[in-house]
Amino acid sequence: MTVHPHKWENSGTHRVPYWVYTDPEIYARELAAVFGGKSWNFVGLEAEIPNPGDYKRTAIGESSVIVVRGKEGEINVLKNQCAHRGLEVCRQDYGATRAFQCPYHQWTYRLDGALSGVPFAKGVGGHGGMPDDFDRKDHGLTKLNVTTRHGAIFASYAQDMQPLEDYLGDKMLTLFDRVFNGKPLRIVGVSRQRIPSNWKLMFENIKDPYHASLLHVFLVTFGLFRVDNPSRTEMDSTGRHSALVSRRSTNLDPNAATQEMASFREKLELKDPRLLDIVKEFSDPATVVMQTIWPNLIVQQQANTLATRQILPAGPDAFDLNWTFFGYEDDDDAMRTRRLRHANLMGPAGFVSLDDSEVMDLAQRGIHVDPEQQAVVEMGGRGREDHDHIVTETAIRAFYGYYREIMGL
Amino acid sequence: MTVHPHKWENSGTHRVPYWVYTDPEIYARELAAVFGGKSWNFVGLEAEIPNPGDYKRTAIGESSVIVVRGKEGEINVLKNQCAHRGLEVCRQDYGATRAFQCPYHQWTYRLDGALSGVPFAKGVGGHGGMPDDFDRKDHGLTKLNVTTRHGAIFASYAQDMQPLEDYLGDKMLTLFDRVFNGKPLRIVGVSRQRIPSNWKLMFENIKDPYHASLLHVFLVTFGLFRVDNPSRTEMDSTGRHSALVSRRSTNLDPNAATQEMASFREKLELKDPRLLDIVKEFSDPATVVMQTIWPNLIVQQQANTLATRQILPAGPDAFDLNWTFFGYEDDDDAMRTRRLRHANLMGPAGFVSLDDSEVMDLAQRGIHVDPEQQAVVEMGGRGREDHDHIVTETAIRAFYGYYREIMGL
Amino acid sequence: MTVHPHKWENSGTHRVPYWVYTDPEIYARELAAVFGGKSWNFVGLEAEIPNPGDYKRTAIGESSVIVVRGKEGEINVLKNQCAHRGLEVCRQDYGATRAFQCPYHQWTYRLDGALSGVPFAKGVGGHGGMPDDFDRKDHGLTKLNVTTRHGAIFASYAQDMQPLEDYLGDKMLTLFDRVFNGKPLRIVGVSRQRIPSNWKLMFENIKDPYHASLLHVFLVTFGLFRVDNPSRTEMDSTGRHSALVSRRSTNLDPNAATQEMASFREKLELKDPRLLDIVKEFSDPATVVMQTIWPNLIVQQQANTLATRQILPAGPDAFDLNWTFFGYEDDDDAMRTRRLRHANLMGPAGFVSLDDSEVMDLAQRGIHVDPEQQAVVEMGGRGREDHDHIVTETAIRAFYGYYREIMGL
Amino acid sequence: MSNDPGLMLEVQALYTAYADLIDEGPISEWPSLFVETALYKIVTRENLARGWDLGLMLCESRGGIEDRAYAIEHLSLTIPRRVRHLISGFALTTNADGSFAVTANFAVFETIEGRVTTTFASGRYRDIVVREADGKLRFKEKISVCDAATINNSLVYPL
Amino acid sequence: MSNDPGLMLEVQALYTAYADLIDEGPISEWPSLFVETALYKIVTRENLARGWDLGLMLCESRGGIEDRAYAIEHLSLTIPRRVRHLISGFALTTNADGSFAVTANFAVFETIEGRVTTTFASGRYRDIVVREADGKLRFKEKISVCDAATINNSLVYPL
Amino acid sequence: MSNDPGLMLEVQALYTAYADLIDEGPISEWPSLFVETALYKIVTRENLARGWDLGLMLCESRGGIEDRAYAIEHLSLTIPRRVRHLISGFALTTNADGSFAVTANFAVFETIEGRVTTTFASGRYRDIVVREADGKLRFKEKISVCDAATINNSLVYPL
Ligand code: FES
Ligand code: FES
Ligand code: FES
Ligand SMILES: [Fe+3]
Ligand SMILES: [Fe+3]
Ligand SMILES: [Fe+3]
Repeated sequence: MTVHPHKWENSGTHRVPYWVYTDPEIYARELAAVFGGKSWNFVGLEAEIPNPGDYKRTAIGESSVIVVRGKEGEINVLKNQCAHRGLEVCRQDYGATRAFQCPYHQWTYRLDGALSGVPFAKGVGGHGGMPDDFDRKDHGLTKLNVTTRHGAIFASYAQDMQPLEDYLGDKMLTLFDRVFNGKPLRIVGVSRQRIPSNWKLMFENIKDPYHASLLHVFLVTFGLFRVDNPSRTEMDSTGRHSALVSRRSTNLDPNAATQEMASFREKLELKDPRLLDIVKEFSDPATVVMQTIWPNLIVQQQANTLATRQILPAGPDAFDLNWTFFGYEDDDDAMRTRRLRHANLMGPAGFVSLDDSEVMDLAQRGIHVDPEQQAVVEMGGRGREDHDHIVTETAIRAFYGYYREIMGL
Repeated sequence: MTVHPHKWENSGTHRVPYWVYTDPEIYARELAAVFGGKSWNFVGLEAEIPNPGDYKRTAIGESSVIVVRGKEGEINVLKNQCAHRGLEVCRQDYGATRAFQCPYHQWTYRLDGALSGVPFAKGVGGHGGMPDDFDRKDHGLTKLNVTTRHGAIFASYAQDMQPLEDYLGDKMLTLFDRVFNGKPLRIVGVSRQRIPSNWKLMFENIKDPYHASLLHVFLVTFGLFRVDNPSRTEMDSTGRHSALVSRRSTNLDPNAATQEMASFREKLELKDPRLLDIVKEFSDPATVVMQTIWPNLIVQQQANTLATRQILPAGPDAFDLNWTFFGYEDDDDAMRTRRLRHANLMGPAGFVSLDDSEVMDLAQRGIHVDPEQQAVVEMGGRGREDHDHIVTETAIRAFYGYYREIMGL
Repeated sequence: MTVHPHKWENSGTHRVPYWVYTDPEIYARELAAVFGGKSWNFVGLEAEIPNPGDYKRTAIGESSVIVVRGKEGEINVLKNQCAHRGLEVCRQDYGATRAFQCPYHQWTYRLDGALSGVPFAKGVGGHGGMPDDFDRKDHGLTKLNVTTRHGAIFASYAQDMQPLEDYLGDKMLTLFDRVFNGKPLRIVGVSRQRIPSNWKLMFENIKDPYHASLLHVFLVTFGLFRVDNPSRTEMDSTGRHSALVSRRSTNLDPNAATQEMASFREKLELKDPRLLDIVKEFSDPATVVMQTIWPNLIVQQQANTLATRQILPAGPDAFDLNWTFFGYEDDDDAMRTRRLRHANLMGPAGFVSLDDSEVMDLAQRGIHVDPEQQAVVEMGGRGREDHDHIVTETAIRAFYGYYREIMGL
Repeated sequence: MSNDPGLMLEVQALYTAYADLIDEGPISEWPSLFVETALYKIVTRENLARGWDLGLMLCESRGGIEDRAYAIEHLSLTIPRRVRHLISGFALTTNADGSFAVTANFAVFETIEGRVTTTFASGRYRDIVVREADGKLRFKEKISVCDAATINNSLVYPL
Repeated sequence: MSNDPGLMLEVQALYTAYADLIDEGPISEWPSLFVETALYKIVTRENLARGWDLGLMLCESRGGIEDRAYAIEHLSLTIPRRVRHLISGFALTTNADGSFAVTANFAVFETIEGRVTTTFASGRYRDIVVREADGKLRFKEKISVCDAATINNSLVYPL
Repeated sequence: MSNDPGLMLEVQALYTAYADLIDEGPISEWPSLFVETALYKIVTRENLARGWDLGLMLCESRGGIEDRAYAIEHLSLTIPRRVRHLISGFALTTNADGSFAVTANFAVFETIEGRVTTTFASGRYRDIVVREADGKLRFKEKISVCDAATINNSLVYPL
């Protein structure tokens, strides 16, 4: 409905115009510039496809792709579009196969996407067939640029990508390696949500650590997270990635920060405390690390629940959030059970994340009330620098700094 | 899909091009010019929110607003969009509260929309907080221009509105005051319909009194309404408002007008006649008054059922119709019961209005058959003057006279 | 989302850009140029409406039309849009009537669309009524150009259409007359599917005979169709129509063509063989004839199941497929039963056509993966000539030759 | 809570008849499932919660129910459609006066001619069933509580 | 109308088996619920109303039902999906020949892999159930009447 | 397969109570339908099929179920909504230990305040029911298997 294209008036990012969450033109440009551009898109974990031929179907932006382990154990990411007449050659969310065969005319592709079979290519009884100059080499499934690190898989439409390590930068790499430390991973399970809000609101939700101490009664009540916990908010040099690092404190004055919190209940106790029986598993003192990696990944470590959250945009007003909960191969039974229990905090029914999906629903609706207004993103000032606390929206400002650059806004 | 913008060819309004009901561009302009413009939008009845803190959620155009009674009993209409990052701060259709608190970061607004609380505004332990020059006064919920008359509440995005009385004009004001006569109102109940047609077709349905004598077998059969009843069709000076006033006749020749009516059944009698035991409650002889008030209100008095019908557009192809049935505080028990019985005539299952919602469905579908055609609105001539009868579409022509002006069509 | 309009780069039709299946602008032009243009749209069979007053509701493009047999037995096709204020005057899929009466104000139309009644046209008691110069002759239901052949009904918005016979051309006419041979038809039943793909993919599916030998395990397994059956692929001179003609062979080397077929099962036998007890009913040796007629018809003869498939587009991403199964009045009981049994092959649950509706779903989704790519339509070369075999996509290439012309692409 | 299978079966048969006479017809026989003085009412949860008496349909006698059935069949202009009731979760308790308080959940699907099937409404029955002199069970009171406040266009048939 | 709770329970168990073998599988055992000479047919209300015999599926024997089950599992190309049957409103009458005429309402939900759950169809069963020599109840005739004339793409599984 | 109508009625009453305490409330009494050591779990068919243990909800005791009920009522920020359960197709078998293995199909509809009713989920119950000392039937194990892998935003209430 935009009669003339939108323009971002102010120079800063402490005010964000709401039309970036609603304008279909903006969204179309995002698909090309953000997800289709020079970015490493998270597509899954190696542990999901341990053996040659194992594959999963996922998407980058809105485009379906196949992530498959090749004969030599290497990982290929292929556009899920038959080179003949365009069918999704893969119609399952996951599986194992020797090759991908399109059902329509049985063009067959190797695990690296190379076209290996074209029925009747030479015709039948001298009739028909493909032209003599038809070369199967020109008709494989489009192969994306792929990189992995310690079990996490990333892909890009751009072939000239910088190494993932440089893409993340030192600070972010260190935190990434904290969870993806090279130990073999074990999948605990997946959950998937269709959230009725713009995909950027998911990032803002994580890049805004201070909401947790106000919105998440559960978190605060049980001291899993408090604004007065020692913590910091960090970004990479471009501002596109960020991390919240926080440490659970032993005995804090309950009245300190929580007094500002409407619904705090000091006395609450769990009837089944096993839900929160937490053990320290990382060498550093941090008890919560939430990292966001441009353009579609959140890495979560909260209590003993570890998960990747992959963002799949679905129009300006919705996105799919795919959670993959994981642990390590060497988890003992107690830890395996613990991770399952702590998973209650997260996902579509999470004691914590449920608040967030509801809030994102309200946000998208509220934004539509008047898309010509703008968000006020000024907690912790108007700058984009790191902070040694979390009473700040600096990571959101940093995110939009990079976003404006990429989008030419 | 319109390659070039639509233009209203003829100069009159006795032909209405169907693209005004289907073109998304036209619809977008309506949201701004009609509902967002210099109009008094009906948002509810005071009786819905009798006490300070009582609120309801509704919408103007497609934009959610809160209608709330303030501490001093005054009525405020607030945009339902948090001044921080845009959430709908009110997520319930109705309720009572001391303040509106946004769930995300608990920014808290007084009942007049003023921002009263911003957690961590001064930071926590010297960390973070809002900039020093952040002034809560600049960040309240947007307050709309509000006016009321005898219990009906109207709001406008425009601050420089003429008084409601002038907006209605003498003729319309008199009829408005007939039902809204200053006596305290009592809510009987609400019903809500999502009708799959353009919002203007709802107005046309009421502004076209003569359809009633043909479409509504029930009405006619029981003599509640007949084209040969003494009646008149009136507009205000701008043509944007209108009213149908009709008087039920005692003994009319059943063959007069009804002979033209396909499905008339003279003999029909109700098995439970209480449905139509009607008592005269207004001083004038009128038995039916249907008033339409630009841009979103219908005031209905039919038998002893009184109701406001609020129109909430939802895209070019649909609108929500919110009915609020009411009576007076001083209704005796018999009258209270009677209003409940007569309500059977109206709403989504109304013996009468059911025909209308079905017809509007058929209209929108039929219009889509060829949006380049136009309606022929020539019953009662091609002019826009008042008529002392109802065999006319003059009120529709008058409506589109004002509509073209406002829309620049 | 198309920033600049799409352009078909290459000159041929052996590459088809995927945006022709997804771009809303292209689709809007198709409604006007293809279905609304100089084409004979199939709208039904005379046997559906045997008697005067019998009618059916269907659509051309997306526009609802009424197909009705008039008083003299002639057939009229009328736009389903009231001349007054646009309602669908016909709200049933089929029925019998003396006239069409719009429910809103009871304007009444004769079976030929002429406006015969306008209630209160002369007003009531001297009040109101239509203007003196209002002439009912100017306000009928729009009548389309109609032609029939041997029981099949076609309509066009264009009045200056060539005769159907010339429109089809000799080759196609001969094949059309093979099934529509002048014998009175008998309706066996209808089935309707909403298929989530672009309408053109339905034509491609039929115009591409060779997929059948690969996709349809059922067909091949029971020898109903094989790529090595003697067959031919033919088009009319414009390329817009086409036909596949194939003959079932008695004993073929099972290893010949089927070896290329992944899922061939030689041994398979039906537990209830009546499903495929086929009798020869046409004089020529052909056992399968699938004919596509621009812009919306497929005529199917497979085993003893005869059907028309009417294509009704519903946005770029979907279409309705209406199947009308029929036989001949003089079918004996055995043949009537046989046609019912063979109908198991077709329709939404067809042992054969089920594969096709699934494949079309996958195609539309796959195409959306990257609409800037293009289909490779080179089986049987790059030309558009007839072939005396079916190992070819020549009919698709021919189709797009005519399509580009009509669409100015 | 009754655990008399025979009684429960009989009660469920009443609800089956209720649904069938609406879904399959004839709607003209639907009133025969109610006692002479029956109350039939469709309310939305919203009105219930707000303490407002309004019903979307309100019949205060079998006669009133017959009027409604007649109007549906003969007086109202409607686009042809069919509804389909699914009912489960019956709970039955016996009142002091020997009548039965019955609750159950319902989902109603709507199929308008030429369109696809959609979920039309979900809700809850809060009824009173009595055994009449002829030994038959009938509704003395039937309150259909609709979960949604908003009806998808027209409410043609009873819920 | 039967009011033998034991019989009704047994009949309902047959329908539960019918739904479970389609929804949970194995579909290959689904035919075992039909008698040798069973008729299985899915029709739309439209064809029924217009007096047209066409079925979306038509099986004239258990063998034909087995052919259908085999095709679903082994021959058809389908996008993986799961259906879910909800069935309520059973009515049972005994025919002169001792067979049982059974009707019930159904709603079927479809979940295609990678997509959300949708309402696929609603409709009515019009069946004949018999007790065979082995004491088991089986379908002699099962007619699934689909309310909608239009199917949402493919009808892979029986209704 | 049990064909004891009384027992089946009793079991169905347990499921009716389960649905009613979620749909109509009070949710705080919902845990009373489980034994002290009950297991309650909501899983998606996808995780089940892939051999992954993750639950969308996992409670390993009545206490854990009470924690969930309390959080729903007092701790979670949710947009007000109501769910509605339809349950059919009960199958009951008796295990060696005297407990009952019960399966059934469910469909859940959701109505969010101010919005229309939608189909939220379909799926299957795979439960173990036991009779406790007080003579009451309770869930020893309740596994709700959700057909869809994707949840429409938030899973606020148990399935
Ligand atoms: S479309 Fe894939 S093989 Fe033809
Ligand atoms: S969005 Fe409302 S307080 Fe932050
Ligand atoms: S719109 Fe058809 S008669 Fe008025
Ligand atoms: Fe959060
Ligand atoms: Fe009306
Ligand atoms: Fe095919």
